[in-house]
Amino acid sequence: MKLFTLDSVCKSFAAKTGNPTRVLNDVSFDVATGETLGLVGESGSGKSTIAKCMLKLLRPDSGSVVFDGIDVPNARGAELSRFRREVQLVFQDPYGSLNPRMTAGELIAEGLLVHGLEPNGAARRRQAQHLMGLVGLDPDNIDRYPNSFSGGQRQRIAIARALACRPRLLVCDEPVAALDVSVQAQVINLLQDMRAEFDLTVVFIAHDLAVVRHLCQRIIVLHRGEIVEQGSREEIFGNPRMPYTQSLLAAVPIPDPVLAQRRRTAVQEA
Amino acid sequence: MSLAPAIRMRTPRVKISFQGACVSLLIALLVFAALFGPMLAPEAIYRSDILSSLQPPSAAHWLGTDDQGRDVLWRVIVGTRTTLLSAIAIVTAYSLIGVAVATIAASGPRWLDEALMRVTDVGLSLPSMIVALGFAAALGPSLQSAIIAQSITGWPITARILRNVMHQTMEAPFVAGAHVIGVSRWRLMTRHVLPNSLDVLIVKWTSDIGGTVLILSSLSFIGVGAQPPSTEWGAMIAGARGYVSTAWWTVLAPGIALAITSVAFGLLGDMIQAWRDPSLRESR
Amino acid sequence: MMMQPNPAGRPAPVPGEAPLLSVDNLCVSIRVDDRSVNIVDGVSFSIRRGERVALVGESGSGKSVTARALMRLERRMKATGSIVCDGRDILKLSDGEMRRVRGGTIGMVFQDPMSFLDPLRTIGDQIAETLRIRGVSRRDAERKALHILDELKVERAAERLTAYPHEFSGGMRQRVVLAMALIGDPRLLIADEPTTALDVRVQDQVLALLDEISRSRGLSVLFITHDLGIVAGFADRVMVMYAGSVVEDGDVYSTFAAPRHPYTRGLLDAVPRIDRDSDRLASIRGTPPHVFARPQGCPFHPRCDRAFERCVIERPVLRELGGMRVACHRPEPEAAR
Amino acid sequence: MSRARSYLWFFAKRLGTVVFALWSLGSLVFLMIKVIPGDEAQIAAGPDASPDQVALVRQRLGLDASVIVQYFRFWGRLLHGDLGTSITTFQPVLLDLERTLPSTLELVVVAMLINLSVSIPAGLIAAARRGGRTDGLFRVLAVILGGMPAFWLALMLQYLLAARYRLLPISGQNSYGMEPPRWTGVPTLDAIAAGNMASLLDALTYIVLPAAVLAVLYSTQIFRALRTSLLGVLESDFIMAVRAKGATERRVLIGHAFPNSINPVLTLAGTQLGAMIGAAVLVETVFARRGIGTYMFNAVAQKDMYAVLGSVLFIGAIVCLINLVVDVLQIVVDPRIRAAQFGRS
Repeated sequence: MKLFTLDSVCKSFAAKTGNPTRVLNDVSFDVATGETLGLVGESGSGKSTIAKCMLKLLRPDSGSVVFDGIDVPNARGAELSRFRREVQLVFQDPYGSLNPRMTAGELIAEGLLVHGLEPNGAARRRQAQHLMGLVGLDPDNIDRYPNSFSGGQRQRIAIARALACRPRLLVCDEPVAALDVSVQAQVINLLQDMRAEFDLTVVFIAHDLAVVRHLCQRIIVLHRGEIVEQGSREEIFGNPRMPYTQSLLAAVPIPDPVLAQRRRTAVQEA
Repeated sequence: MSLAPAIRMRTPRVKISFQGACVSLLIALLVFAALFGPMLAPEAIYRSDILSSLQPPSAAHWLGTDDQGRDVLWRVIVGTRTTLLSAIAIVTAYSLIGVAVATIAASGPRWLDEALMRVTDVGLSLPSMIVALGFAAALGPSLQSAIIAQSITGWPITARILRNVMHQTMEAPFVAGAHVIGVSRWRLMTRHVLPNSLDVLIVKWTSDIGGTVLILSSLSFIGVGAQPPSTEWGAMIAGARGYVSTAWWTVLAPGIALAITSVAFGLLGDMIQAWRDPSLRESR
Repeated sequence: MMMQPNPAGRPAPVPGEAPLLSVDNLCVSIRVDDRSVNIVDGVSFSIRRGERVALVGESGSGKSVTARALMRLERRMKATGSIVCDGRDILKLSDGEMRRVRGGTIGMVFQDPMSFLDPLRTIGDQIAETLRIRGVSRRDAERKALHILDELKVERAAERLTAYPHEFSGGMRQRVVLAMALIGDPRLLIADEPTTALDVRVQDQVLALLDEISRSRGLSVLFITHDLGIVAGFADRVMVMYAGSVVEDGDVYSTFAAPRHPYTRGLLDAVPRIDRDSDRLASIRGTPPHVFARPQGCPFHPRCDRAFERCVIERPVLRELGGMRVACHRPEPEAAR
Repeated sequence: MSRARSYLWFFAKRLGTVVFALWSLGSLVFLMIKVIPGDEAQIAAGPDASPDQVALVRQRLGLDASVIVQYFRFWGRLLHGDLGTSITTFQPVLLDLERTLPSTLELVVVAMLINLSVSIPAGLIAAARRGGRTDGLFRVLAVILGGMPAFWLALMLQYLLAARYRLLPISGQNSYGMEPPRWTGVPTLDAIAAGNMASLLDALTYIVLPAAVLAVLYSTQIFRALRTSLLGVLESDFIMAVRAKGATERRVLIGHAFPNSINPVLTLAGTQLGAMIGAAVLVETVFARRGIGTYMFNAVAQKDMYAVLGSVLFIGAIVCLINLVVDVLQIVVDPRIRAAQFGRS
């Protein structure tokens, strides 16, 4: 079943001089209920712009964005409210993505408050504490401000905040790119657990193909605002058809000196 | 790399504690003088006593007497209230205008933002002291005129800075995050954007008091503000300027009071900035 | 050159030859309030001529500070110990002598090429500056700059010399930064996360270039990175840093095959791999400690599954262990995997 | 859009802002005239005028027309350069201003030169010795000097240096009999033009104190701005890269850090020019220089409203034009701003 549909989405940004730059060119894809879809591409591929269009942070110039029957760019009132409840976002930057003037508890419970899901303050607090426990944070830290948490812990807060409204779709925009290797693994594992726990559909945006391979069942490769190739994990990583995808995969370093050496000799021979 | 902010946030604290002590002391003195000065002052400073005019500093009159024989030190102390109250009134008035303009510009439609900023540009490009001088002269020379004139002309810088900061804040990822979670426009502005933008206003409000005190006294000196018998410091200097060469103390004292006030509030602003700046704050 | 690349591509050690760089008990400290905090805490290692060593660590491990200390670029920090490079102790040189080492004996490449270029000067100017400082004439310096850009496979190099940094792409900028470091003909190149800000394909190109140049010039390289993939592909030897000290040091093949320090082991297991599917990543619990809050004893013990009482009390020193150096009271078994 | 066209567009926009500013200023002045308490005609006719005379004046000044008509007439007069007539000098205000402007400009230009030649070296030294004693001393000085009211400093220094120790003349622009033949109206320039060294030296002794006093506040601002800017730039990555090339600290500071720090300083100096013209009013008054400031001061004292408001308008217009020039200069200096505004070359 299709949960999210993008059809021929185009987006351009005005440039100071010259013609507007086109960041998305005729992008179409579906997100099926329950799947984890990876969007990969280098900087300038348009992957973050897609995320913004999907989340109604940007309005596409043309094309349609539909979530479960909601026309996203034109959603208003009750429809918009449902959209905001059911689609959530986890950002890259664990430092800028949490309001520094709100406590962990306020941040996590904000969704419950603004959607009127839990009008009782004490109950909201209990739920926030429960969520903190769920994402591996000490619930006793509920009244602390974001800057007293480490990068990985903030990302856990961000995940708890996104999950508070029990969303159906989670968009993750480079959620682990800014984290240390040892912490990155924790957050990836947490995302996997939460996906199962909350029965989530996930759109995972990243430049790190290894992480995408690990997490996603289906992958879309983007390049300069266009979809180059899409397919299952097996197709993309086992048998990439497009030269761009091949070059991208060939460039990813492998943490194994023997394989790296083998690959280097292969390139030199070719 | 993650280290750099950690280092910066720790080092200034030591310096602040020394500077802070001095500044707090000065501010406390000023506030005390403003609150209690007029109550404690001897009644004689309001009457002229030509016989004891222009006396040099002595045990009876620590900073001497002026041309009317009034104690200079007491007049300076009494003048604190006028000066501080006026400056606070001015800065508060134009800060409110500035906040209103900035908020409308930052949250309103693009064309309104553009229009308001063009108007602000104009305000910025005009020399505020000259315009204030014109206004004050037109309203008739008095302290009130000077206050009104400065209130009208002071807001553009505040509006511009605050609007830019609010725009910056609105670009922050957490504002997009609040959008996505579905907060209302009102909550977005009041809970997310404003609290993270007002630091700059607090800092500016504080340090502007120092500058405002100087302009206010300048206007009085030139004759469009408070008029001579007043204890406003600028007016005192204007009244005493004829006696510089015979009685330098009559000019010295109010000038030093002005300098202390402006330095103290300027430094207080710096300190608040160092204290409130999130990048300077400790992460734990 | 004296060394022959062995089949695996790394130079064979020449017995008795003095290393190009040897660092002994390097401590770098910073004054905070009234106490001094060691950011780098007793690091010792050496780099042979032509050897490529990777220094791996997470944020706060002190890897960048170590690199900069080698050039005495951390001006507000105090370094003790000894850094002998090409027979001279860096820490004992006068400022004037140190300046001749910078850009001369040691060249340095940085992480984000845009922020490491002066936005107001032309590329040619900035590359030539290293030589201009040493009294080379403008014409000669510019000719050399052109030459080096050619060596780095920059197309239309002559036109590029008069361009400004903002007119370049990320990969081109990194080549410019590389040219700035190489034009003084250094013996040692310190590369501080030089590809972290780049896209994978550009990163691959820059790495290949660095590989080729270091080989052809017989250059020693100290490569600072957090990416274990880059280490495996580029370095001969890897040193792992944690909380200010080197916890493991060994050649890449043995280290990646069988890491002896639990932290190295944990890092290797925590990285998702492009070349195989995995269900779940092994992760290290907790977070790397902040510089100001490093634990007593072994700094890794709060996150370590193998820790026992001794780890809490006594900080392990780096010791020889089967051809590698490991700082651990209870290292992983030799053939762990 | 082509580069030339984007340049043109930029200048058009800036010019538009200036025109808008001048229009606002003019309207403000009109508003000021209207808020003056009391009957304008009565004031113009004098306190002793009979009702008939007042009525006549009202008619002659066009005050019987509607405010809107008056507003347009006001602009009509302004565009013809008519700023009204002074009731003290009995001359057109514009003529008075033209006569007094050179002296003010001289003061401001000399003050700006003093300002920059003190604050920039001080800023460089302080940044180079960050945290050291010199740095500390300069910063304390900047704080203290920055808090001093200019008119008070003028009075005190005038008393000390001129009246008490007689190192410098007390007030005025030239000694008696030393005036160079008037050509530009700027004493120093006229002396140079006349080739009269004695006269030039004389004029310089008269200007140095007022200009220095005027420069004090502004040089502390430039000092602080430059120091902050330099410290920021010195922390930036590319400075480390320059050091890694083996550059001397001198080269780092002068060759790389300074050019990259100068932008905010230029912006500030530009806005200062305007503010300095405003503050010159205070300094001129104390030193009795024949500039716009003294003219305004006298006008305020005499309640000569047309002269006051004419001066406001005039100074405002000059400041607007200076701002325009500074904007343009900045574009010329910095390739980054150029690139941001007009695209890559």
